[in-house]
Amino acid sequence: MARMRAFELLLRRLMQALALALGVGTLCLLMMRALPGDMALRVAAGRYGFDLVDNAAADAVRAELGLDRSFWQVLPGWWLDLLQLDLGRSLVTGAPVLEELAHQLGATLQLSGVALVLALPVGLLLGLRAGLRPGGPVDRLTLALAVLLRVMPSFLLAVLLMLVVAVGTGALPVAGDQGPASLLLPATTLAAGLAAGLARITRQALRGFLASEAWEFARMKGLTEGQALRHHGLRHVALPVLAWLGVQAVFLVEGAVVVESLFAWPGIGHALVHAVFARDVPMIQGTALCMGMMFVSFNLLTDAASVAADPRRRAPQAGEGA
Amino acid sequence: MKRSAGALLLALVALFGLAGPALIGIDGALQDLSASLQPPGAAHPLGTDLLGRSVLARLAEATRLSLGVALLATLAAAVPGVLLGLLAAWQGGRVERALVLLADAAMSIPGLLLVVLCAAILPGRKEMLALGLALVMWVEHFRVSRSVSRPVLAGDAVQAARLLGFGPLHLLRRHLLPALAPQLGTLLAFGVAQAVLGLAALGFISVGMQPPAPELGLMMTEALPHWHEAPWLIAAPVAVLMLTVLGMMLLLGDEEVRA
Amino acid sequence: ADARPLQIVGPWEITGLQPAQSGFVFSRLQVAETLVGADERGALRPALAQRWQVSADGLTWRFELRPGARFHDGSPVTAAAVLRSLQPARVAPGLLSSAPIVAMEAEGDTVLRIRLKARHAALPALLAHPSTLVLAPAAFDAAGRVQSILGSGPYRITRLQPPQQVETAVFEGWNGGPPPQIRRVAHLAAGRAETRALMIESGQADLAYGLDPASLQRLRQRPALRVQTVMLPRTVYLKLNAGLPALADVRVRRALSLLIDRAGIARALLRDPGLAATQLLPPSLGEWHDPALAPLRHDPAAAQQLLAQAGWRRGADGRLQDGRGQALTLQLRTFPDRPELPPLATALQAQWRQAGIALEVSVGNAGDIPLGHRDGRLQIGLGARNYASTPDPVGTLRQDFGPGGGDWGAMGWQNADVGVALDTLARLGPEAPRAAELRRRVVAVLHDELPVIPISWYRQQLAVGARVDGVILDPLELSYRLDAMRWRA
Amino acid sequence: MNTPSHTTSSEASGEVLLRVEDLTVRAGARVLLRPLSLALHAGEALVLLGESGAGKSLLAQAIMGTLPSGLQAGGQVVIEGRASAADRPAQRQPLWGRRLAMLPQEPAQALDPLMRLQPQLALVHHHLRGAAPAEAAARAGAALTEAGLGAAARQFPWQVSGGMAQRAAAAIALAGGARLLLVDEPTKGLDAHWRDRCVALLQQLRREGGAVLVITHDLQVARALGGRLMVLREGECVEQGDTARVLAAPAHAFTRALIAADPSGWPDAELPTRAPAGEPVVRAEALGKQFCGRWLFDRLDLAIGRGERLAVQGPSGCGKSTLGNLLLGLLAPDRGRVRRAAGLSPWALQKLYQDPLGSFAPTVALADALGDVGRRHRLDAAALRRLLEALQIDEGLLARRPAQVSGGELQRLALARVLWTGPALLFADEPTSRLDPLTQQQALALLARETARLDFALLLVTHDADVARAMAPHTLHPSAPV
Ligand SMILES: Nc1ncnc2c1ncn2[C@@H]1O[C@H](COP(=O)(O)OP(=O)(O)OP(=O)(O)O)[C@@H](O)[C@H]1O
Ligand SMILES: Nc1ncnc2c1ncn2[C@@H]1O[C@H](COP(=O)(O)OP(=O)(O)OP(=O)(O)O)[C@@H](O)[C@H]1O
Ligand SMILES: [Mg+2]
Ligand SMILES: [Mg+2]
Repeated sequence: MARMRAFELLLRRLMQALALALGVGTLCLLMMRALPGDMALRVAAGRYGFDLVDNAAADAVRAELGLDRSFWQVLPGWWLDLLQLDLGRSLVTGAPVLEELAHQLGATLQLSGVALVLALPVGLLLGLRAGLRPGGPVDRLTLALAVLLRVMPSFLLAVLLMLVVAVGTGALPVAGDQGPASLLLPATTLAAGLAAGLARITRQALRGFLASEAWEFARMKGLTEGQALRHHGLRHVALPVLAWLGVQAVFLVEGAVVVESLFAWPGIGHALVHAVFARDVPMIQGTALCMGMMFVSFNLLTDAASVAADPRRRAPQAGEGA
Repeated sequence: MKRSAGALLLALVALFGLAGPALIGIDGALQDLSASLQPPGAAHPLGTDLLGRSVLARLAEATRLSLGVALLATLAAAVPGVLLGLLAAWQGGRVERALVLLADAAMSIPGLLLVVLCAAILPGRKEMLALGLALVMWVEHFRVSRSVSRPVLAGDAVQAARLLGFGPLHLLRRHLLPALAPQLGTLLAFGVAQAVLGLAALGFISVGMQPPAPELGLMMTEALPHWHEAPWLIAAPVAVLMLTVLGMMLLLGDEEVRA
Repeated sequence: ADARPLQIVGPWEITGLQPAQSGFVFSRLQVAETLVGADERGALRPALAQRWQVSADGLTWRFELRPGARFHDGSPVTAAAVLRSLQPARVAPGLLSSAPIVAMEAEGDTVLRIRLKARHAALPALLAHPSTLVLAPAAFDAAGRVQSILGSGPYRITRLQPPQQVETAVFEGWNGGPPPQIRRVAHLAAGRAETRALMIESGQADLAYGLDPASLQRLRQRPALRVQTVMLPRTVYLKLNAGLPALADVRVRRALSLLIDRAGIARALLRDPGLAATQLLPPSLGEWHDPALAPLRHDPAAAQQLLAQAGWRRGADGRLQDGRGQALTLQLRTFPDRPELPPLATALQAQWRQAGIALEVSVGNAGDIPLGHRDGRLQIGLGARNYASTPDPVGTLRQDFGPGGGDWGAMGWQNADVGVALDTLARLGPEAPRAAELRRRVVAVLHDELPVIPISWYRQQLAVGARVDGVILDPLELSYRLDAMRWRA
Repeated sequence: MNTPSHTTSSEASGEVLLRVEDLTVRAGARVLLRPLSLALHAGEALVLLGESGAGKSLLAQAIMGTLPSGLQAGGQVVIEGRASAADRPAQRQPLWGRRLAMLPQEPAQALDPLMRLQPQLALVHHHLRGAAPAEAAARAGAALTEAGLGAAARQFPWQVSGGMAQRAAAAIALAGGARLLLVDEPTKGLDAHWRDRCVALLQQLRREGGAVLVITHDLQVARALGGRLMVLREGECVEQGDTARVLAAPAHAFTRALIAADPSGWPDAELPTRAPAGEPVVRAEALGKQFCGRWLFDRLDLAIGRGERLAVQGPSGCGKSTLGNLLLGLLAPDRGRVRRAAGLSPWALQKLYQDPLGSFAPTVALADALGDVGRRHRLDAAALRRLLEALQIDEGLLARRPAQVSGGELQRLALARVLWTGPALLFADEPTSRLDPLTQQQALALLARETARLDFALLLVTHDADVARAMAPHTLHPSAPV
């Protein structure tokens, strides 16, 4: 029975994902068509750079890609292709979108994955520490750091890291992809803002719980602060933190734009910016789909985690049997 | 104590942005190519930028412009975000699922694209930029407020209030917003920072405001190539933004849920 | 010293494998060759073609391939293979599209014949352009798309990761010259100049191209690094819509030019006073630069006079107005691909504002300027033009200033003399009789009538790390000359 | 100087587990608890009796070191020989659970809503008693079964009844093995069976060498515990001595009044003088409700009309609160249905919550909370003032938040809030559980008066048979179907 429900849930999610894919892709197409400027010229500029873009090149592009077809002529074909898992070819590079995405998505996932791994423990620990001792040195430090890191543009942080770590010590490469060590600086840049936010959100969530009688009673029954935190506090902290974290995947990927271009990291954010400028519709659709699926699944994960942490959400509705 | 410090900081920033341009009396667009990248000194308290413009004057104008747009964007994201989050938590079921789907969809559309589109609808309008940013940022408020309000809505206090005949507005003001306040303060403060930096990123890819409009984020971006020879160029806008965010966090951030 | 490959970092990304897209990267890395090459002064040199001749009527060209040349997959370089590679270049923006080609044929295995409708002396120069790179037949897929870069140059690709990374190693089968000493090369495209500067500073890169003026100043103080620069045949200029009533008047165009403080811009923005343009074409274009021309000046007073003569007077609010009280308001489009363009636009805005001219700047996409040219909505475009995308600038100039103007050249401006002169030069080539005079004539008219207003010239800036020697900067940016570089002892 | 006359009392033989010297509690300049000294020996019980709002809970909290922020403690607290200043609560924290334990007044709020009951208890066995996880779980299960919560062990706190939560919290508080136990109204809302079990538990702790400080309003509990008694009023101890002696021969007028107000002495409720007119306010038809497959009741028929008063009684966890919630439409029945009289306004049915603290918005000052109600229904402020006066609530309290007044004060405020709105049916779930007999009598008298005056139906849940008898002519005993 439970398995049936899980299956049903999964199916519903899948249907949702499909609807989302169609909707978002269509919207992308519509948006790109709605934007002012000449699409062929944009594509040509994206392909050949500003030195070679001119109307002749644009005409050739238009003819090659059939850009004079209307939105309604293009849409059904795109839908059909999507259903066959064919995302088309990039208007700029000419390579299959799926191939490009596989490559870029991998790079971005690596980057944001490492960033997440760096940010989670640091942010959580600092946040818990700050929440336990409000007004204490850690609290003040995290406040200052959070504000600083959140307002400091990531390119500045990136340059500072490059200068201090890469140029200063020579221990890590400045940019490019030269093995795992190359990931460290860009991931740290990304992680900094995330950890800063996480620390503050965690702190606030913990403050909320510490003010409750449940916390007081947990302590009164004899648990030490650490034990009470581990067994009782973490779940309460987890709920708002998970809700917040679910959204941060977006910022990890989109925030990666700047980081990726500074560190010459071939990720999806970087590709997206270029695609938007070049009106590379299939790439945009592909990236949007990819990101969409990523966010949805990340959301699903955080949602599942918060359902696991919050029994009130699992409670059978009144009247339901066992 | 903390709150008044926060309010003071914000007041200072607001004063700087609103009255600053008049008080400083220098036109931020006035160039002097022979005085490019001057360090801070008597004539220019914060030095000059690459085109020899007074950084102080530009900073004051940028403060007004950027923070104005950022605040607008943050509010435009927070108000519907929070309300929809509460609605989802309140209604549950179909409504909640639909709203979650909407949020997922909003997140799936690359934010950049949304902003670019908004900016393209009415080019050069600040409000459209704010709208675009808001379309990206509301999801965060939606999710956090949905999660925080769920247990509150399930509690006896809300049940009692509904029995007593109170409507959604009362619940919002007396029950939900106070519970949300601590998280919301942080979110709003971060939101403003994010909007300013987002604006900068947009300006950087030339979707944002056009020159010579002074803008905090753009000032940072423009100053990046000169990080080693004129660090004050970056430090000045970062400092203004920092004071703003710090002020907001101190003012909004630390309310205890219970006595 | 060859344990680590030579690391190059530059701003250029590989946006696609078609030669028209990123052929220049593979040309610079000497992975693929064009039929014709060029030396530092722009003189044509044999490359994949060891020699070429034109028939007496100037309509048939024969290019004789280097014997024994092989592609990196081992297949021989045949005329048929070259033909296949050149076909796409006949479609815009491939440069061959600008030549009056009737047919291209293989004459046996080693000779390529090109027949023309009309004389076109610049043909060999076109064949030096990276959009005419020659790739092996196996590089194309069934649909004619390039799938891999199989060239015939001294280096072959070992790893290709668009858009940022290329790695190459020496191709032992190359017979175009002595084998290069640098055995392995890695190329990274890093979009931001700051990254490139820090890479060379940290020693991660050996060659950093495309450095910004600010970083350069810092790098110059590093004893281990050397900075090399070369003036490029590239000019930053304003494209004016002379079809607009206000800009149709040459006095207004001259006044606008007089209002520009080029020296100030060059000093503050470009950090190089020598870059202030005194005329459209920079000295690096050799014979096309006329030192005798009176340099462009900064003279606001003279500008005011000219404007007054043209009927523009200052109103009560300090704005320039015509007789009917209409203010002089102009719109300028530019794009950020060249980082100095937006600040330059801002500087212009301020300088013209002092004369009462309101300039509205919009920073957008490079494609917006050709678009504005096509639909006639462009008023002013700020761009940078490479006048020697082939060694001989006549092709580009003819595109820009020929009849009807060009996407990146004149708009609403005509001059029959210039058109005829450029046609003649294109037909007959630089060696034609009276060529020098024709060139002087063209340059003088452009200088006088200002269909485009030059602002500054360009310099390629390169920082060289401690490990390498023998670095040559190619002003045409066709090659990094890797084969000439050596590791330092 | 303190006068430790009590140390000479009969049972003062064992070591001193708790000594309190000149303990005071202030809120700024306002003194909430005047200097008070006491000592508690092993094997002793100290019963705190007193007026609602007298400072009993604050005394216990001050000893424990859990005073809410904004209150300042003075004096000294010595626990098993370890002395600490009252205003340095951190020094007593290491003793929590192991040597010093407390059952707070609002156990429903104290349990962690995200964790099942058994693990909440097992944690104590694991971390304080050193039992291995499996062993700790087993012991926790046994202890819960002992407290009649065997079936609820795997339930979450919000799935159990008020009385069950209280029993669970008590089990947890006791689990650490502390010899000194402070309990705040441990028997409120419990039926006689569980009340006696609770008393027996406390007595057992005494026999094992522990000492208990019990705050209670229930004279029967006080009698059963014996030991010493302290009567508090307005932050002061008005009388103390041997429990049996004081209860038999109270010296102070307040104590006498308190004892006289015990519900056992109240007259029976007079039968309604007229038959209920018109259709009943709510009518339940063949009502059935089950949780997790266990039926609380089934085929229950019930009608209650204006002016009617019905008491609901039954053991803790039998479904009293659930029945009320069904009638009010707050829960959906599994069988049968509930009909409301036509034409009732949506807020005609009101409820007094078993846990008053949970039913107020935590951050809103009471004056605002009440003001909102007045504005919402355009009520007369004077009427509220009269209600508060009758309930002996000082208006000065209203400036505070719900958690900043005593349990009994808040309960009376909740009563005033619903009575002010003039409901058609009031479901009062243990409405006076936190009140001393005297205040309780006044509150119930007011309730009865208002029922008659406003002619509304009263559904009164109470564990106290005397109260039920005095308040309602009829009593309902919901019970599980067999
Ligand atoms: N946080 C607080 N701030 C100010 N006053 C408070 C606070 N908490 C309690 N009080 C006041 O202190 C007095 C004593 O409160 P306490 O909770 O000790 O009463 P109590 O004797 O336990 O009464 P009850 O039997 O009703 O629980 C009350 O008048 C109450 O209003
Ligand atoms: N949401 C729920 N999920 C599961 N079981 C529940 C839920 N709510 C109540 N119960 C169960 O229903 C039974 C009756 O609860 P109810 O609160 O009605 O008891 P009660 O008679 O009011 O007891 P008390 O006198 O202790 O308050 C309890 O055994 C409780 O565990
Ligand atoms: Mg109390
Ligand atoms: Mg109950």
